[in-house]
Amino acid sequence: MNITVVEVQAWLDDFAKKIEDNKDYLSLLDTPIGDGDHGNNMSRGMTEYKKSIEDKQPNTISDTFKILAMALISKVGGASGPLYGTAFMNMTKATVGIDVISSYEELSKVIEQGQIGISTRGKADFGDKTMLDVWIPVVSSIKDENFNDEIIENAKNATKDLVAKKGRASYVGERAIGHIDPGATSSSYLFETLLNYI
Amino acid sequence: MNITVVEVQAWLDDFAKKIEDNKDYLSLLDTPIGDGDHGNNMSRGMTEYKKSIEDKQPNTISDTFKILAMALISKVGGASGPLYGTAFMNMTKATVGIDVISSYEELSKVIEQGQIGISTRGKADFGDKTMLDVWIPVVSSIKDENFNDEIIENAKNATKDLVAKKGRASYVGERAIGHIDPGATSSSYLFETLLNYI
Amino acid sequence: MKKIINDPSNVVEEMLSGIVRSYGNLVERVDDSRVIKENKLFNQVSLVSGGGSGHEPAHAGFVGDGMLSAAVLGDVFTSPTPDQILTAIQSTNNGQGVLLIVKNYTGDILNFEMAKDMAEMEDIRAEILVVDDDIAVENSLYTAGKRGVAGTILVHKILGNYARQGKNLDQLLEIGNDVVSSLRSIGIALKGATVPEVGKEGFDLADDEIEYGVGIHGEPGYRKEKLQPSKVLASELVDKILASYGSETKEVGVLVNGMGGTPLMEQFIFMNDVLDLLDQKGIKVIFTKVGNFMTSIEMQGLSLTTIDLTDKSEWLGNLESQVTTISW
Amino acid sequence: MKKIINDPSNVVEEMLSGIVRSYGNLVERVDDSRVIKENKLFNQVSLVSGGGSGHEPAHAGFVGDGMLSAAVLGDVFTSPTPDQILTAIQSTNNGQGVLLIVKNYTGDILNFEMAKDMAEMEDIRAEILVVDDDIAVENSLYTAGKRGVAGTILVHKILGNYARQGKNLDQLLEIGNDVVSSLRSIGIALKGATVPEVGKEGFDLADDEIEYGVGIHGEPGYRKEKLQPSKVLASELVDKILASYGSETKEVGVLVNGMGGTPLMEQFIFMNDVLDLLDQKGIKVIFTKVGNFMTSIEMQGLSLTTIDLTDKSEWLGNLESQVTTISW
Ligand SMILES: Nc1ncnc2c1ncn2[C@@H]1O[C@H](COP(=O)(O)OP(=O)(O)O)[C@@H](O)[C@H]1O
Ligand SMILES: Nc1ncnc2c1ncn2[C@@H]1O[C@H](COP(=O)(O)OP(=O)(O)O)[C@@H](O)[C@H]1O
Ligand SMILES: [Mg+2]
Ligand SMILES: [Mg+2]
Ligand SMILES: [Mg+2]
Ligand SMILES: [Mg+2]
Repeated sequence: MNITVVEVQAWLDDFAKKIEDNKDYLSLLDTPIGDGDHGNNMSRGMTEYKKSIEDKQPNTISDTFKILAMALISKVGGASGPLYGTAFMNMTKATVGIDVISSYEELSKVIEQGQIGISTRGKADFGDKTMLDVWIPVVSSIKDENFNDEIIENAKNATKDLVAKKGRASYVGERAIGHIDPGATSSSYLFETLLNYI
Repeated sequence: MNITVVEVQAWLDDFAKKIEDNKDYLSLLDTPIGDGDHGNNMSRGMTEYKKSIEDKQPNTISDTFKILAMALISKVGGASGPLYGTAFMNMTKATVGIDVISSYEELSKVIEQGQIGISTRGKADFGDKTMLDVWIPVVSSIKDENFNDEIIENAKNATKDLVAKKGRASYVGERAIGHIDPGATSSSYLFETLLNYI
Repeated sequence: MKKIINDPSNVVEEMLSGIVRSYGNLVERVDDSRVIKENKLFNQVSLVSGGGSGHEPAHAGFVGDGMLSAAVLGDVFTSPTPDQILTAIQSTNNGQGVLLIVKNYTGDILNFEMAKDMAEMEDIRAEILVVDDDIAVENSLYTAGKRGVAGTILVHKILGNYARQGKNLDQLLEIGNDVVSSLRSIGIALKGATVPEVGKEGFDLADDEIEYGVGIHGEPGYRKEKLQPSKVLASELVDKILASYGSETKEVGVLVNGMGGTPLMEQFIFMNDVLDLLDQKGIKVIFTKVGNFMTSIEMQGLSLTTIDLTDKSEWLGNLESQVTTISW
Repeated sequence: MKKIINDPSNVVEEMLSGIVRSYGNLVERVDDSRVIKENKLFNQVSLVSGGGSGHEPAHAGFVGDGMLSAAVLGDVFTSPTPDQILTAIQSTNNGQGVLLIVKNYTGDILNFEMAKDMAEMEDIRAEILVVDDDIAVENSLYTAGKRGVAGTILVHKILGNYARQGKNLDQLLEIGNDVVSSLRSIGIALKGATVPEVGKEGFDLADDEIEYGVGIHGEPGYRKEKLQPSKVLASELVDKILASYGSETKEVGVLVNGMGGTPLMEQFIFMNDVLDLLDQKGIKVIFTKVGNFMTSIEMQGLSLTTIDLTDKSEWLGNLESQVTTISW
């Protein structure tokens, strides 16, 4: 593993592209159990990220994460904005002074700080049918060095059979069952694209 | 001709019945060139007349007309209310002290007063596609002693090919052509039912 | 028909009751009537307006200190009757006469004229001010004249303050006519309104169609067209209105009035476009107001009203004066 | 989608511009922001509210002396972002701290919390008051809690007057929580709203169907049913609200709030029925208000809000106090 600022920016570019390509699908997922804007929300954030990266040309991992955090915080507005924003703000702090992430252990510490940010801000637990249902297993699997596509995919799909206890989806009660969580899906894109750089 | 208060009340009962029976039709006529309420308006007025006649049991022609005038004025609200109301108010005055109308000449004077009331209040002329297009020929025909169904029917039908210059129908311009005027139609009922008592 | 009502033939009665029970601190019902009047009457010429119901908050929402003394409510889209108007006159007159502010519709004119005649028989002087601000249908020999629409509210406001300041009936009538002649309005409809007793929409528009110049009872306008961006609609209306003034208009007041079913968001976007256009033409806008004032039940659409305020700083003061009403 | 707009992605920007240009005598935009603030700031704790757009006149219509110091406008039905909220905090704070009045939606809560954290880093004290008056979705361990709806306006009004009277931030927060716990709201929808960028209605109802308990963004309610007369709807809502209070409620204030597409006529008819029901139950109604305050774009429907005013004559005074805002 040799994740430098170059890989991080390539990863986040892939993520931005994935979000853009799946914008309508994410909003569609958000329609039956939310307000149908998750794709638009994430897209607004990632578009800003791309613009800001272009402008500021950061050359550290930490500064790159900071730009992403600020873009998400200042452009999304939905629940996902402050949650992803806090995650990347924490990851900004966790990577200060780090030029290269070269082990699963190092990577897991960084991603775990992100997950802790989401947990703290959103006060949700595993199984509440949120993006955390992807972040938590991902952190474990990186720790265990068995981080792969299947883990991500399964974690995302597992949200399908759940009732939501947090966020807008909690208002639809039982009717949430049968629908994959949009935030879990966007998080699955984040980690799928990360896999390319490990 | 021997029109006493008995005949007048029988006439107005017939008129009330005719309005009730044709309420929807009158409103329908008022739909393309007006606001679709002429049947309801007239029906409200005549229902009040029936109630009021029951209550007050007037025993002169003049008092009967007065009750009708008041009913129309106080219950209709549309353009037709004050117009018919003024007509019958004038006819109230024209019949003070008269127990029986026994000639075309006497009858024409009474109806003409009604027509003058409408003309004065509404400031319309013959050919403006209003109820006056029936009242004016009716007055002439009574004067000429050739008052009959055909005259009434023709007068009403003649409104069909006109553009309206007064009332709500004037807003639709050329589009009024092809539609019989609702007020002319209700007036035709008034005079058709009168024919039975001559 | 999907409405939150009980008996369609009883909507005016129940609404009236709802109004006076909700705002009993400001207005009251004259017993056994369709008249809503101020709780406190002031020592001034009384201002009475009214018309068919379905235009709420007009006119009951504008009863109060500095605007109307009373409003008379007819059935939905039907003029009130002369006896009710007379009640409004009698219950508000305190010797200085009553000004009747009437929108130019045959039914309203005739019923108010009749009430005026009846008042005269009781030695109460009443005068009628006819408001005909809607330029969609041009005044001509061939119609009942221009219709009266949202500009009426500005008449209430300006004359209301003058009446409060002590102007007499003749003065109010004269100023009123001057105000009316400085008003211009046009409406746009996206979707018709349903009169409860009728049960279906008063007119139909296709899903992508709008109509320019529709009246507040759904009277037909002057053109149907595919829906356009707000800027284009604003431009059509502004151009038509400015053309009708002639060229000397330097300062105007602008009222954007929602028809009942159009949200404030759209009204503000439209106003923004109107202000851009007036700016470009060098016309100064010195008074603005946005909201549902003269509605057409739940019609979707709005109307634009301007008032020429060039050299009329006194009118501006009246427009800006404080009033105590439900809805100004 | 039939709306008077230009670019669907620019509606908030243009609306905001329309608001400040129309009411520049009362409010102004903080440069390069989505913040509308009072022209004059007073020497008091600042009150800031906000949320997604599409609820107009909330919240910008309630900015002014005696209510809010500023409103922050998010995209349609989307919370404003922390940086914008921070701007509102910075531009209104005058050393006595800022109270953030937030409707209970996860997005709003998280963004306002983040802004509060950011303000603290700049040594500005900000506190969050969460309004969760909508009892349609019961609070429980299994949801994000009750939603915040039209009762928020009454919170603005009561706290606005207290802030003007000089209460400090802690006092306002404490009273605020007390006010919130005395509020109850439920909505009814007849027809969904269309978010401009989405282009179709947020939810579907059959032609003869209504839904009880719908939220102000079209969140699902607790029951769909055939449309009923106003009396029946009123009875359902009043019963549910009173049951949730327990038994000691003697005096209440009542707010009937239109959702944007429902005309005032229906709102007053519904209020009339509500007042009948409360009368029958011996509950005194000492404050009433009817109109479009917290809308859901052009949704058809309304909400009923009550506030328990038993032994709260001070709150009543605050509700009745004069304010200088666009829309109260
Ligand atoms: N309390 C929470 N903790 C973690 N994730 C949450 C929480 N609330 C919501 N989410 C996530 O946010 C997603 C919704 O984001 P989005 O649609 O952008 O925001 P909004 O719900 O404000 O419209 C949900 O699918 C869920 O994964
Ligand atoms: N100025 C007028 N003079 C005579 N009759 C008129 C005039 N204006 C309207 N009418 C008559 O009134 C009728 C419409 O009455 P109605 O529908 O009850 O009133 P409204 O037009 O107020 O709804 C028209 O069909 C016409 O015959
Ligand atoms: Mg969402
Ligand atoms: Mg008619
Ligand atoms: Mg009519
Ligand atoms: Mg959202």
